[in-house]
Amino acid sequence: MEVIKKVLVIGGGVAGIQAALDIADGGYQVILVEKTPSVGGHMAQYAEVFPTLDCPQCILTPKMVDVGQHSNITLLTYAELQKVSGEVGNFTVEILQKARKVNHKKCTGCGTCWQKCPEKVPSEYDAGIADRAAIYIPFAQAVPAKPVIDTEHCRYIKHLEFVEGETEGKRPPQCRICERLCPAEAIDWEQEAQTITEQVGAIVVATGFDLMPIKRLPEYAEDPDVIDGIQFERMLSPGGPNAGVVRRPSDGKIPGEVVFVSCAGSRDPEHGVPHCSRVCCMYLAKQAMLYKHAVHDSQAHIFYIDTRTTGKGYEEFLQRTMTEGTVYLRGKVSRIYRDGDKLKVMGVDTLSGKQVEVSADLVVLGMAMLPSVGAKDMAARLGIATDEQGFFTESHIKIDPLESTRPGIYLAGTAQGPKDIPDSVAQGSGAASKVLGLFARSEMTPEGLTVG
Amino acid sequence: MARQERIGVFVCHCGNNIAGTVDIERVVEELSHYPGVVHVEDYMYMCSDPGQELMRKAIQEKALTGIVNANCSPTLHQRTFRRVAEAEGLNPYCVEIANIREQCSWPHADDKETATRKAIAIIKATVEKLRFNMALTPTVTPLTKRVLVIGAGIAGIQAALDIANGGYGVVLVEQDIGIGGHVMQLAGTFPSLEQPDSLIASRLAEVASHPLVKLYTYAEVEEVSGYVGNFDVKIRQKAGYINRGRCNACGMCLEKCPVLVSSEYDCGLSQRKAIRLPSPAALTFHPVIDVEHCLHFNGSQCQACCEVCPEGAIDFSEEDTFVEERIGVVVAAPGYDLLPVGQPEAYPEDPDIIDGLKFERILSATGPTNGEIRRPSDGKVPREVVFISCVGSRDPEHGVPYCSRVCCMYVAKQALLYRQAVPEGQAYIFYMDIRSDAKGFEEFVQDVMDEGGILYLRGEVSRMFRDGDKIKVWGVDTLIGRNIEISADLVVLARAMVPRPTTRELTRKLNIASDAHGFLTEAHIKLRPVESLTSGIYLAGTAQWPRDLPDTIASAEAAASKVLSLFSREELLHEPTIAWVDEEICSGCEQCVANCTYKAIEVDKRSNVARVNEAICEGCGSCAAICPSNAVQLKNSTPRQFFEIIDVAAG
Amino acid sequence: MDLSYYPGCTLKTRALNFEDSAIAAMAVLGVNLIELPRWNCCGTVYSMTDDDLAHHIAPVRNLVRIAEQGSDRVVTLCSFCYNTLKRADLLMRNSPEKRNTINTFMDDEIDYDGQVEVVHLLEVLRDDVGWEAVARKVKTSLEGLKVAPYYGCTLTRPQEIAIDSVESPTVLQGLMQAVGTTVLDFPLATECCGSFEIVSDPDAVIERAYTILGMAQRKGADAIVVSCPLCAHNLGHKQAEIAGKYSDFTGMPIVYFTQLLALAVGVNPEVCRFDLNFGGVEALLRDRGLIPQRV
Amino acid sequence: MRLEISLGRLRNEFVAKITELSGQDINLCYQCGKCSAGCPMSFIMDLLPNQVIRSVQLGLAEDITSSRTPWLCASCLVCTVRCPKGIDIASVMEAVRQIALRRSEDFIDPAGLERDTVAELPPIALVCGFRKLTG
Repeated sequence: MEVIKKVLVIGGGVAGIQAALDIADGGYQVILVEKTPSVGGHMAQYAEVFPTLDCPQCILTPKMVDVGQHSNITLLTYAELQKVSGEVGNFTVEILQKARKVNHKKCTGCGTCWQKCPEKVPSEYDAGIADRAAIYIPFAQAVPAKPVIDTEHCRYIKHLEFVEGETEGKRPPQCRICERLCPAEAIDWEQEAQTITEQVGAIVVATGFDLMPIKRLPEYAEDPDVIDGIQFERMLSPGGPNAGVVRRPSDGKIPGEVVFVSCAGSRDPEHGVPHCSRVCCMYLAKQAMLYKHAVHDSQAHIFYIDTRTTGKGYEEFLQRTMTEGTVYLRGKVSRIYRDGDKLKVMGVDTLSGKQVEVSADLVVLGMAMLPSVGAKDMAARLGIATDEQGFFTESHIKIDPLESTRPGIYLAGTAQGPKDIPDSVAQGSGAASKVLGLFARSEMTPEGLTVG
Repeated sequence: MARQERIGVFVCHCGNNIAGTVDIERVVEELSHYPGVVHVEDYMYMCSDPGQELMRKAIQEKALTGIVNANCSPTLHQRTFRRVAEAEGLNPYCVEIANIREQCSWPHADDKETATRKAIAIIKATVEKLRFNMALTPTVTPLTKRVLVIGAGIAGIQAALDIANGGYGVVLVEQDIGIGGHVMQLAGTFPSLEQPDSLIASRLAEVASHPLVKLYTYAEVEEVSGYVGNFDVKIRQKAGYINRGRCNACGMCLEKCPVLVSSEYDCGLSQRKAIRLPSPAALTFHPVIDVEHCLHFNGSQCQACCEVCPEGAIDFSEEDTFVEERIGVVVAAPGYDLLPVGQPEAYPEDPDIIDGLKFERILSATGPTNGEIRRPSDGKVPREVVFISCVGSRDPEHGVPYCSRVCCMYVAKQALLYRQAVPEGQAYIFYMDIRSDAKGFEEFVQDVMDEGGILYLRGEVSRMFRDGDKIKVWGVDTLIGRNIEISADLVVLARAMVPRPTTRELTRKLNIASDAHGFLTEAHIKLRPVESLTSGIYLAGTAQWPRDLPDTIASAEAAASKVLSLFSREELLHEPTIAWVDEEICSGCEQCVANCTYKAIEVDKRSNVARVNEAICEGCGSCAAICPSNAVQLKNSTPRQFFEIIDVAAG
Repeated sequence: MDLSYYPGCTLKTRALNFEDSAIAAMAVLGVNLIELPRWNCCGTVYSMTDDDLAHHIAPVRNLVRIAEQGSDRVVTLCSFCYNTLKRADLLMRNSPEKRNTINTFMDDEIDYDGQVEVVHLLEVLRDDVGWEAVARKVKTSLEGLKVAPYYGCTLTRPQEIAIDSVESPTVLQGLMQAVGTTVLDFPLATECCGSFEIVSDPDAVIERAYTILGMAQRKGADAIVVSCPLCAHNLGHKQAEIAGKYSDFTGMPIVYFTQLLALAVGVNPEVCRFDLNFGGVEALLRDRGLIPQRV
Repeated sequence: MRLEISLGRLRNEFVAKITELSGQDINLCYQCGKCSAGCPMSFIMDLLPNQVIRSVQLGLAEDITSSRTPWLCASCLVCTVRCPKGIDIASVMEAVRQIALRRSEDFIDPAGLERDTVAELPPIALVCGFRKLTG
């Protein structure tokens, strides 16, 4: 049987992008499927990346542009894998292209629509600390830089779907502002979702991660000033909603004292997850450093149990963070609650044997990394195994870290387990190598593959 | 030189990154009157699709002959914009980037006026440079689709297999007599507790018998010349003093050899002969004679092996031989060593104070004690074993500043295996931070902690010394705030992982960089983790940074992917912005030759002028800088262009 | 609805205001709290050592009393009683071996194996009566009264016996909103008051009380609503001393949830015995016109 | 004084007794300190709760028996409900108290309490206190 030399890459974060580029550069056709309207993934949200403090947009945007322009890559954003059948060398995949309600052939990406749309929705890209319009591109450097209409929030769609007596509330107005203002007449209310069927020889799964929601840790108050790491990245980001000025969500005040809590949900089999999320130690150190650079005369405190800085240059980075005055307190935080203008953080320093209480203006929780929402469903669709949390299981944890439990399906990035950017990139490339190797062999025999 | 007379200038806002600081309107206004500039346009994100569309339109409509893109650093979008130009029929080397972000709006964020004036100056200067740009075409060089992999540890083996299974030839060179590297010495993996040598046995066998892999053991890379696509490698096949064609691997010589030497494989816990084979678990290769210890080579007349060899294969007159191979790219995977004994000095030398690898041999079923835990000094089963993490690691004063990444895990594993072998024993683990950060690791460590008889102590050990039968260990428990003393039967030091001493020499041969510790340096720590800065040389495994088995394998697979991608092309394109020699002026003084890092320039003996090898030249410009007569110039970065730039910038 | 009611020691002495108001209020809501004809001390604290069964006899005996009279449910007012009885019940349900030993030890008593459900009055109000029904019965809305709900430890810990969310219980909030009060977000609602340490280390308890009272004062509370006589004591009894030590503390009324419920559903204030409360409850209620001015 | 740690110390009777009485696996503790972070009484403790657990791990019987911490524990169970490893720390404290009480070492002397103080206290306080702090 002939091996179909075309690959499906699921997930347009940095791991998926890297896998797609390597395979495409290897001369094979790639279909890259991303469920949000743009590639980039979580990496595009970060302010600066450890330990070099590079601007992630600067290093990622060229790769994003590459996948958008590469002649061997078919980029399907706002699309999701629905069904897989067949076997290694010859999978049939069904991909649902969600309705964008915007004709991307006509759209010029001029931006009029999303600037004028009156409906405001919490921005996924800004992790909810800022709004976007109902017609939107997720962020300025999005690829493609053409919008989609969020049908769940668009006023006109809601108007159309309103059923008197059944839908709650009043019928929304016939807005259609985007349609009226679009100079390219690209708004297409008739556009429907469609299923695309493709034949591929191999699949790379790089569906990434999500953070554990803060509300899973009720001892840490539900408070606008208790935020997660990604939200703080957006605050620190020069491209973020406050243009890099750190302001706390509740009242816009510049926080003079920030507490960072490691292992929020991680290493906690009783209330969270038993695993270590691997990246929090580093990104919290980085955030503390950036925060101190951004706000003069400020104080950062980091609660931790063990600092885990094993990557290249990481230990040195950690030591620098400490030297620059961030106070490390060895212990977990038991409770956080609001007391007037401040958040009381009740912690401990197990090294001095003292209970510690910090009055903070802002608290950043290093929430546990979980597989992206829907990972288990994805695994079921792909017919591959996951662990209890939903991280995809490799065929052998030591010696086959990139192969899933099903031949022809490979893993990359944080979908397999928490990891940082270099490890994700290396895995993206590594998975590509598996695919390139497979495609270099021309024929499948009943016994397996023969070298062609 | 042709002069670019219809120049287009495109100014990017980069959201607020530039527009927030630089007065774009004023920039556009200033440039629109500038000589030679026929089109000026600004846009929110020039790199976006609509931004590129603006360029396309202008190239066609205004028949532009050159373009200046004023935006971020050229490392980001030069390629993007050049590709746009090329697609519209404009030579890509007639596109220049004026960096008004990193070099202007960012550093001058609090001074709009300065930033705006500087941006204008930068763009005008770039226009001046562009005027004298030549239209260039990349050089095409052939590509040899064959790979040299250095090091046959698990990283090298995995890379070799991935590439060979991709259908390309591999030359795999290993300095030791057997393959498999340090993995072969280990007693068990974490967290899965499998026997590592059997785990990778099939890969060893596959690589040894793969039709596309040419394996050289007991060999070293002597010399590498050439450039990506076409390297010539000289391999030294070290003399084993045994004729490989004749030897039938019967092993009689090994029995008869009278010399005992401490075994490298068993970390000195057992002895081997002066004529030796690789590790028992490794695939059987031919024995070699270790000249350092062989009596024959040390003034004696011993002929024991010769006398017994039924095939007459012993050949004391054998000499090192050299093999030349032509390959296209290199994967460097020379691996690691442990920090040598004596560093840091505070711990005494004692047979019962051993390093982690030695303890692996003690634990190993294939080890000298067949997996029975016995301490080296007197063969006693140790009842109390102290493990010390971070020996030399995280210690910039006495060892190395970095974390060796794997020690926390292998120490936990060793303590567990020890307890399984000696159920009544007690293990102590001194640590500073438990770094169990990969998949399944935290869970593993927590299980180990929960195992009775393993006590974690948060603190370092300050001293240890022998006291009769015991080794006294003086440490601290920072959690309880008390000094601790333990009387141990055996102490295991998790010494820092360091690059092999030979790695530095290798970096010189390959012309790649290494960091202060000697680890191989990647092109970009985040996004190009398996490439070196030298084209065509890739990195894998622990020579680049301490890592465990899966990360090592993943990095090897990633390196293989880079190779396979590259090999999908039929030939290589080479940047044309390289050095060029004006033969009329060149006097053949050879200063440029001495100054070239890439060995890309030489003086033609007959004509006595310098010649640039276009395939090797990386366009760094050091030849141009040193040339006393300006005979060597960098294409599109000529002195004239720089003078024009300085004129504008200073004016 | 009739419910077997287990009072415990303090309800019969210091916390008459708790008991009387509860019985009266529940009667208005159609629930008759019928005191067990025979009961003994619950043991007050649940014994946590694995080998100690003797101390479980007291609570189990009470459970036997309830089973004896054919009830399958018992309601407590005191949080400590709830905690001890509920955990003893759980032990008897979940540890067959211990159940055996205890049952054998109590020769002539009937065997107990979890026949009785132990509930706290707050659960009855929430699950059997419901907030809407409570609200419908309100005669005097307590509108304008700002209260800080305070659960203490034993209603929500340990997890197995918690009557509500361990970290963010809302049952007091539900009740207090039903009777019209404004319920403040009170972060220290489940912080410990110092408990029995009042016996050995009253100074430490004063510190605990100040932390909790001070927070309530800063939050603008008119009163702290409690469900435990020990909390009521620890938070209330030493307020003068606290005010002497910390000048920013000016006093904080401590009131049982049943008292405010009773007041709202029209029980005669006399029955509520506000005179037994600490922290100036009478003055507060008088000031708000919720109870008559003293003649 | 340097604290000598040995197999014998780690496996002493005291540790075994604590484990037996509390029913808790002390080895599970990885010293995150969350128990101490939330403890309402730690401000008067000589050893923090995590240090008590640590001392059990190290077999430091004397340190624990001479510490006031177990007696200052109010059994509020905040430590127990928040422990990431599910250790019931309050039960460990109870076990320490029990060991002393069973040796007839009471923490308070009811006879020595002032009459006025006793009179002030509600029955619940007295019974609780006596149950926890006396044998």
